[in-house]
Amino acid sequence: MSQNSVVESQVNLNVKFFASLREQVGTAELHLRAANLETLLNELEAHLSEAGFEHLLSPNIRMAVNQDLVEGNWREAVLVFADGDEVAFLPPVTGG
Amino acid sequence: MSQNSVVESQVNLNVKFFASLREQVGTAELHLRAANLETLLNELEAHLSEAGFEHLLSPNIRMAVNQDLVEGNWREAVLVFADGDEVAFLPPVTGG
Amino acid sequence: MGQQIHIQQHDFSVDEIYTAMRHQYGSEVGAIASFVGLVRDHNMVAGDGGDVQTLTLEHYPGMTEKSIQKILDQAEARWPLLAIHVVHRVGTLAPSEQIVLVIVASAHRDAAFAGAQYVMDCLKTEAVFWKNEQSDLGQGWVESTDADKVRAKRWDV
Amino acid sequence: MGQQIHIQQHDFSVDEIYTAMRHQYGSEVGAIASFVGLVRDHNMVAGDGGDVQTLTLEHYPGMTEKSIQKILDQAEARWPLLAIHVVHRVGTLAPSEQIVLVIVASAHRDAAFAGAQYVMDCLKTEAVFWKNEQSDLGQGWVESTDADKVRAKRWDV
Repeated sequence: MSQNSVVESQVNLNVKFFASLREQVGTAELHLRAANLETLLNELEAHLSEAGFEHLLSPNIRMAVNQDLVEGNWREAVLVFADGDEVAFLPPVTGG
Repeated sequence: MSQNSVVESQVNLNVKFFASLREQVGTAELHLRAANLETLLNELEAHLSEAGFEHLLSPNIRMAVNQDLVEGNWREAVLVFADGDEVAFLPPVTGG
Repeated sequence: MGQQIHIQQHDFSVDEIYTAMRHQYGSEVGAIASFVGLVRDHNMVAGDGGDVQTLTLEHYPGMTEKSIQKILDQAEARWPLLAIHVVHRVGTLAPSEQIVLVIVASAHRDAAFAGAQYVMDCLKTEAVFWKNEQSDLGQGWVESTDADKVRAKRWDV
Repeated sequence: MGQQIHIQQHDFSVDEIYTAMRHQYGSEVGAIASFVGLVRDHNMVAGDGGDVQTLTLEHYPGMTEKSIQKILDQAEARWPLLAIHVVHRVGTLAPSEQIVLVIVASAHRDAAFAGAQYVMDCLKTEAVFWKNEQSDLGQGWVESTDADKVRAKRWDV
């Protein structure tokens, strides 16, 4: 992920869904092409069911890019992707 | 130990000293005869060295009768002994 | 500080890990505090009164280890610890099985206790795992409780 | 609640005690917290810079057990515990040897942690033991520190 790219080109992304969200969207992983968060969300809306996409946007879902959480509200973040980035959507976690 | 005895007769006591106090008085156990705390202290004063007896009276030494701690300041307690009572003097404890 | 993090399907031996930790730092170690979490048959998922048959733990390989690493680094920064070892199982577990071990060595008992408790509290709310409970009446995802969040919050200075 | 108190000269196996406790209460047990205290080579007695060679623990048979019993009863009254097991060694120990084990089982992790820490804090200030440290420069009696007393006091409501 680079936030300084001037030219935003479409790149290959691995998009992962975990746990309850995986069940709600009906898949564990999608291979999509997108340039930034906005185009990724368009792709996701196109590939997921309406209910699945709504779950993805619900307030308790967090986003990680290359296994780093996006701080704050990721829906308002400015994210430009690099080829091969791994984008994950995580429902609330609990271990222990 | 009975605190209600009307007649206070001399009884046999096992008197025990532990740890640093045992070293200071120079013995682990004395077999003494006494009726109450006052006569016991007289006996102890007679049997121990002056330094040993002073250590016994120092503020951090606690007293137990039959393995129960005497609450508060034992030096001011009213204690009447029963035959075979076990009287112990304990320096500060620490376990763990 | 010695840190070890293991995410695994198979069971672990508390004894092996305790013994290794005890001897690794010799007579510097004055205190070893440990915690084992086990699968209870008591149901945690709301609206389902059935007894728990199995608990399935899911993780995100790589990110889960990073999330635990961050917790251990925070613990190390707060207390004088000699070693922390975390083992966390994933996959499907039955009641009475061991889920998690946190074991902490220190020169001092307070640091060992605090370190172990801090790591457990943070595992509940920050470590990247998900839990699905299967009971005789259905299945459901377990979330950390409000009480868990309060416990984790109390460490914030 | 299951209480066990052992005062002994010989060493103990954490594994045996942990395993017994884990299985005794089956899948009611969600949490087992334990603490082991070990002999450090670091000298605790003031005015003596030597390394510790041995630590000798003295007790008052009967009264020591009673003093620990009282601590466990207090712990049981404060938290929902399933079992507490305390093993405390006496006699002469070398650096790295195990001195004490406190292990607590509960349905809940907070109770298990609090119970174990409470018992350890009270053992430091209330249990009837005495410790004599022998270093290469002499010997001395160890007392509980002011910090120990503060730690024990913090449990007073």
